Amino acid sequence: EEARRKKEHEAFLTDFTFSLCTSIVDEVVNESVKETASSEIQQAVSEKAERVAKCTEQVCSSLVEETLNADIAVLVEDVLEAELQRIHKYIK
Amino acid sequence: MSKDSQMRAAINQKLIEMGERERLKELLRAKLVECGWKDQLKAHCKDVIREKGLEHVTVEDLVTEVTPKGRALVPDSVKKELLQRIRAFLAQHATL
Amino acid sequence: MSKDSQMRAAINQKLIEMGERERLKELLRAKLVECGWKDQLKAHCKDVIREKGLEHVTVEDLVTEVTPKGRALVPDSVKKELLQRIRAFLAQHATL
Repeated sequence: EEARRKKEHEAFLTDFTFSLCTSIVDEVVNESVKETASSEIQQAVSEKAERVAKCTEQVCSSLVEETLNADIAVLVEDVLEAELQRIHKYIK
Repeated sequence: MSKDSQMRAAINQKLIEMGERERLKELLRAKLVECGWKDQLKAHCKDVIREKGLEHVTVEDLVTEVTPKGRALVPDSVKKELLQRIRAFLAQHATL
Repeated sequence: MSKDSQMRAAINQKLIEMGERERLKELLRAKLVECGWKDQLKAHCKDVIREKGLEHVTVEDLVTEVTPKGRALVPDSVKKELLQRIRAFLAQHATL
Protein backbone atom coordinates (compact mmCIF):
# COMPACT_ATOMS: atom_id res chain seq x y z
CA GLU A 1 0.00 0.00 0.00
CA GLU A 2 2.84 2.33 1.01
CA ALA A 3 4.75 1.58 -2.21
CA ARG A 4 1.62 2.15 -4.29
CA ARG A 5 0.96 5.49 -2.58
CA LYS A 6 4.57 6.54 -3.08
CA LYS A 7 4.40 5.66 -6.76
CA GLU A 8 1.16 7.56 -7.16
CA HIS A 9 2.63 10.60 -5.43
CA GLU A 10 5.68 10.52 -7.68
CA ALA A 11 3.47 10.34 -10.75
CA PHE A 12 1.47 13.26 -9.42
CA LEU A 13 4.64 15.31 -8.83
CA THR A 14 5.93 14.59 -12.34
CA ASP A 15 2.64 15.62 -13.83
CA PHE A 16 2.45 18.70 -11.62
CA THR A 17 6.02 19.72 -12.49
CA PHE A 18 5.32 19.54 -16.22
CA SER A 19 2.06 21.44 -16.01
CA LEU A 20 3.60 24.12 -13.76
CA CYS A 21 6.51 24.46 -16.17
CA THR A 22 4.14 24.82 -19.14
CA SER A 23 1.99 27.33 -17.35
CA ILE A 24 5.00 29.45 -16.32
CA VAL A 25 6.42 29.35 -19.85
CA ASP A 26 3.05 30.37 -21.29
CA GLU A 27 2.61 33.18 -18.80
CA VAL A 28 6.09 34.59 -19.32
CA VAL A 29 5.90 34.24 -23.11
CA ASN A 30 2.50 35.97 -23.21
CA GLU A 31 3.67 38.80 -20.97
CA SER A 32 6.91 39.26 -22.88
CA VAL A 33 5.20 39.16 -26.27
CA LYS A 34 2.69 41.78 -25.17
CA GLU A 35 5.37 44.00 -23.70
CA THR A 36 7.64 43.63 -26.75
CA ALA A 37 4.82 44.17 -29.26
CA SER A 38 3.69 47.27 -27.47
CA SER A 39 7.18 48.76 -27.15
CA GLU A 40 8.05 47.92 -30.78
CA ILE A 41 4.91 49.64 -32.03
CA GLN A 42 5.63 52.60 -29.80
CA GLN A 43 9.18 52.77 -31.12
CA ALA A 44 8.00 52.53 -34.72
CA VAL A 45 5.50 55.35 -34.09
CA SER A 46 8.21 57.61 -32.61
CA GLU A 47 10.65 56.78 -35.41
CA LYS A 48 8.02 57.64 -37.97
CA ALA A 49 7.14 60.91 -36.24
CA GLU A 50 10.83 61.83 -36.19
CA ARG A 51 11.18 60.95 -39.85
CA VAL A 52 8.12 62.99 -40.83
CA ALA A 53 9.47 65.98 -38.87
CA LYS A 54 12.93 65.71 -40.39
CA CYS A 55 11.68 65.19 -43.94
CA THR A 56 9.18 68.05 -43.62
CA GLU A 57 12.06 70.35 -42.67
CA GLN A 58 14.08 69.09 -45.62
CA VAL A 59 11.18 69.60 -48.02
CA CYS A 60 10.68 73.10 -46.64
CA SER A 61 14.38 73.92 -47.08
CA SER A 62 14.40 72.65 -50.65
CA LEU A 63 11.28 74.66 -51.42
CA VAL A 64 12.95 77.81 -50.05
CA GLU A 65 16.11 76.98 -51.98
CA GLU A 66 14.23 76.41 -55.22
CA THR A 67 12.27 79.65 -54.88
CA LEU A 68 15.37 81.64 -53.97
CA ASN A 69 17.37 80.25 -56.89
CA ALA A 70 14.64 81.19 -59.33
CA ASP A 71 13.96 84.59 -57.80
CA ILE A 72 17.60 85.57 -57.38
CA ALA A 73 18.23 84.79 -61.05
CA VAL A 74 15.28 86.96 -62.12
CA LEU A 75 16.26 89.73 -59.72
CA VAL A 76 19.85 89.76 -60.99
CA GLU A 77 18.69 89.89 -64.59
CA ASP A 78 16.34 92.76 -63.78
CA VAL A 79 19.02 94.72 -61.94
CA LEU A 80 21.58 94.21 -64.69
CA GLU A 81 19.03 95.18 -67.32
CA ALA A 82 18.09 98.29 -65.38
CA GLU A 83 21.75 99.24 -64.95
CA LEU A 84 22.38 98.77 -68.68
CA GLN A 85 19.37 100.93 -69.51
CA ARG A 86 20.65 103.58 -67.13
CA ILE A 87 24.08 103.59 -68.75
CA HIS A 88 22.56 103.73 -72.24
CA LYS A 89 20.40 106.65 -71.21
CA TYR A 90 23.44 108.34 -69.72
CA ILE A 91 25.52 107.80 -72.87
CA LYS A 92 22.71 109.10 -75.03
CA MET B 1 -12.70 18.75 -5.82
CA SER B 2 -10.56 15.61 -6.29
CA LYS B 3 -7.60 14.89 -4.05
CA ASP B 4 -5.20 15.69 -6.92
CA SER B 5 -6.72 19.08 -7.61
CA GLN B 6 -6.72 19.87 -3.91
CA MET B 7 -3.02 19.04 -3.76
CA ARG B 8 -2.31 21.06 -6.87
CA ALA B 9 -4.11 24.06 -5.45
CA ALA B 10 -2.24 23.72 -2.15
CA ILE B 11 1.20 23.48 -3.78
CA ASN B 12 0.43 26.34 -6.12
CA GLN B 13 -0.70 28.42 -3.17
CA LYS B 14 2.55 27.62 -1.32
CA LEU B 15 4.67 28.42 -4.37
CA ILE B 16 3.05 31.82 -4.57
CA GLU B 17 3.28 32.48 -0.84
CA MET B 18 6.96 31.56 -0.74
CA GLY B 19 7.68 33.78 -3.75
CA GLU B 20 8.98 30.78 -5.70
CA ARG B 21 6.55 31.21 -8.57
CA GLU B 22 7.77 34.79 -9.13
CA ARG B 23 11.39 33.64 -8.84
CA LEU B 24 10.76 30.95 -11.47
CA LYS B 25 9.27 33.53 -13.79
CA GLU B 26 12.22 35.84 -13.19
CA LEU B 27 14.64 33.01 -13.95
CA LEU B 28 12.82 32.24 -17.17
CA ARG B 29 12.76 35.90 -18.21
CA ALA B 30 16.50 36.17 -17.62
CA LYS B 31 17.17 32.97 -19.56
CA LEU B 32 15.05 34.19 -22.46
CA VAL B 33 17.09 37.37 -22.68
CA GLU B 34 20.35 35.47 -22.30
CA CYS B 35 19.61 32.97 -25.08
CA GLY B 36 18.61 35.67 -27.55
CA TRP B 37 14.90 34.80 -27.54
CA LYS B 38 13.92 38.38 -26.70
CA ASP B 39 16.02 39.78 -29.55
CA GLN B 40 14.50 37.30 -31.97
CA LEU B 41 11.05 38.34 -30.80
CA LYS B 42 11.88 42.02 -31.28
CA ALA B 43 13.20 41.31 -34.77
CA HIS B 44 10.06 39.36 -35.62
CA CYS B 45 7.85 42.22 -34.38
CA LYS B 46 9.83 44.65 -36.54
CA ASP B 47 9.42 42.37 -39.57
CA VAL B 48 5.66 42.17 -39.10
CA ILE B 49 5.35 45.94 -38.65
CA ARG B 50 7.46 46.48 -41.79
CA GLU B 51 5.47 43.94 -43.80
CA LYS B 52 2.00 45.12 -42.83
CA GLY B 53 2.79 48.80 -42.48
CA LEU B 54 2.61 50.60 -39.14
CA GLU B 55 -0.80 52.10 -39.91
CA HIS B 56 -2.31 48.64 -40.38
CA VAL B 57 -1.04 47.02 -37.17
CA THR B 58 -2.42 47.27 -33.64
CA VAL B 59 -0.71 45.88 -30.54
CA GLU B 60 -3.37 43.13 -30.45
CA ASP B 61 -2.69 42.15 -34.08
CA LEU B 62 1.00 42.00 -33.41
CA VAL B 63 0.53 39.90 -30.28
CA THR B 64 -1.67 37.43 -32.18
CA GLU B 65 0.83 37.28 -35.01
CA VAL B 66 4.02 36.75 -33.03
CA THR B 67 2.82 34.63 -30.08
CA PRO B 68 3.02 31.24 -31.88
CA LYS B 69 6.57 31.97 -32.98
CA GLY B 70 7.40 33.27 -29.51
CA ARG B 71 6.29 29.97 -27.99
CA ALA B 72 8.07 27.88 -30.58
CA LEU B 73 11.30 29.77 -30.12
CA VAL B 74 11.68 29.00 -26.40
CA PRO B 75 14.68 26.64 -26.37
CA ASP B 76 14.18 23.14 -24.94
CA SER B 77 17.28 23.64 -22.81
CA VAL B 78 15.59 26.56 -21.04
CA LYS B 79 12.43 24.53 -20.43
CA LYS B 80 14.56 21.68 -19.07
CA GLU B 81 16.34 24.00 -16.71
CA LEU B 82 13.01 25.29 -15.43
CA LEU B 83 11.78 21.74 -14.91
CA GLN B 84 14.93 20.89 -12.95
CA ARG B 85 14.46 23.87 -10.74
CA ILE B 86 10.82 23.03 -10.06
CA ARG B 87 11.77 19.42 -9.26
CA ALA B 88 14.53 20.55 -6.94
CA PHE B 89 12.19 22.91 -5.15
CA LEU B 90 9.53 20.26 -4.70
CA ALA B 91 12.14 17.75 -3.49
CA GLN B 92 13.43 20.28 -0.99
CA HIS B 93 9.96 20.94 0.28
CA ALA B 94 8.75 17.35 0.27
CA THR B 95 6.15 18.11 2.91
CA LEU B 96 4.19 20.28 0.48
CA MET C 1 15.15 54.39 -52.35
CA SER C 2 15.79 55.07 -48.68
CA LYS C 3 12.93 55.55 -46.21
CA ASP C 4 13.82 59.23 -45.97
CA SER C 5 13.71 59.84 -49.69
CA GLN C 6 10.44 57.91 -49.93
CA MET C 7 9.00 60.12 -47.23
CA ARG C 8 10.25 63.32 -48.89
CA ALA C 9 8.78 62.16 -52.20
CA ALA C 10 5.44 61.43 -50.52
CA ILE C 11 5.34 64.87 -48.86
CA ASN C 12 6.24 66.63 -52.11
CA GLN C 13 3.70 64.59 -54.02
CA LYS C 14 0.94 65.61 -51.63
CA LEU C 15 1.97 69.28 -51.76
CA ILE C 16 2.05 69.27 -55.56
CA GLU C 17 -1.20 67.32 -55.97
CA MET C 18 -3.18 69.82 -53.97
CA GLY C 19 -1.46 72.88 -55.44
CA GLU C 20 -0.02 73.70 -52.03
CA ARG C 21 3.58 73.75 -53.22
CA GLU C 22 2.85 76.64 -55.60
CA ARG C 23 0.88 78.46 -52.91
CA LEU C 24 3.79 78.07 -50.48
CA LYS C 25 6.20 79.53 -53.02
CA GLU C 26 3.85 82.45 -53.58
CA LEU C 27 3.58 82.96 -49.82
CA LEU C 28 7.37 82.93 -49.53
CA ARG C 29 7.72 85.46 -52.33
CA ALA C 30 5.17 87.76 -50.73
CA LYS C 31 6.94 87.47 -47.37
CA LEU C 32 10.30 88.23 -48.96
CA VAL C 33 8.94 91.42 -50.49
CA GLU C 34 7.18 92.35 -47.26
CA CYS C 35 10.30 91.96 -45.10
CA GLY C 36 12.49 93.99 -47.46
CA TRP C 37 14.56 91.02 -48.66
CA LYS C 38 14.08 91.95 -52.29
CA ASP C 39 15.16 95.57 -51.76
CA GLN C 40 18.20 94.54 -49.73
CA LEU C 41 19.29 92.08 -52.37
CA LYS C 42 18.79 94.59 -55.17
CA ALA C 43 20.97 97.06 -53.27
CA HIS C 44 23.59 94.34 -52.82
CA CYS C 45 23.54 93.60 -56.57
CA LYS C 46 24.07 97.26 -57.31
CA ASP C 47 26.99 97.39 -54.86
CA VAL C 48 28.64 94.43 -56.57
CA ILE C 49 28.10 95.95 -60.02
CA ARG C 50 29.56 99.24 -58.80
CA GLU C 51 32.58 97.49 -57.28
CA LYS C 52 33.38 95.28 -60.26
CA GLY C 53 32.20 97.56 -63.05
CA LEU C 54 29.22 96.75 -65.22
CA GLU C 55 31.37 95.61 -68.11
CA HIS C 56 33.00 92.93 -65.95
CA VAL C 57 29.82 91.36 -64.63
CA THR C 58 27.74 88.58 -66.21
CA VAL C 59 24.38 87.33 -64.97
CA GLU C 60 26.06 84.07 -63.82
CA ASP C 61 28.79 85.93 -61.88
CA LEU C 62 26.31 88.11 -60.16
CA VAL C 63 24.03 85.20 -59.28
CA THR C 64 27.01 83.33 -57.81
CA GLU C 65 28.09 86.41 -55.95
CA VAL C 66 24.78 87.39 -54.37
CA THR C 67 23.22 83.97 -53.73
CA PRO C 68 24.92 83.34 -50.35
CA LYS C 69 23.73 86.72 -49.08
CA GLY C 70 20.30 86.10 -50.59
CA ARG C 71 20.05 82.89 -48.59
CA ALA C 72 21.37 84.45 -45.41
CA LEU C 73 18.96 87.35 -45.62
CA VAL C 74 15.83 85.19 -45.48
CA PRO C 75 14.51 85.82 -41.96
CA ASP C 76 14.19 82.77 -39.71
CA SER C 77 10.64 83.85 -38.90
CA VAL C 78 9.70 83.45 -42.58
CA LYS C 79 11.25 79.97 -42.75
CA LYS C 80 9.46 79.03 -39.53
CA GLU C 81 6.14 80.27 -40.83
CA LEU C 82 6.58 78.23 -43.99
CA LEU C 83 7.48 75.11 -42.00
CA GLN C 84 4.44 75.58 -39.75
CA ARG C 85 2.23 75.90 -42.77
CA ILE C 86 3.60 72.68 -44.31
CA ARG C 87 3.14 70.84 -41.00
CA ALA C 88 -0.44 72.08 -40.69
CA PHE C 89 -1.16 71.08 -44.28
CA LEU C 90 0.23 67.58 -43.77
CA ALA C 91 -1.67 67.16 -40.52
CA GLN C 92 -4.88 68.05 -42.30
CA HIS C 93 -4.42 66.28 -45.62
CA ALA C 94 -1.83 63.54 -45.57
CA THR C 95 -1.64 60.02 -44.28
CA LEU C 96 2.08 59.53 -44.57
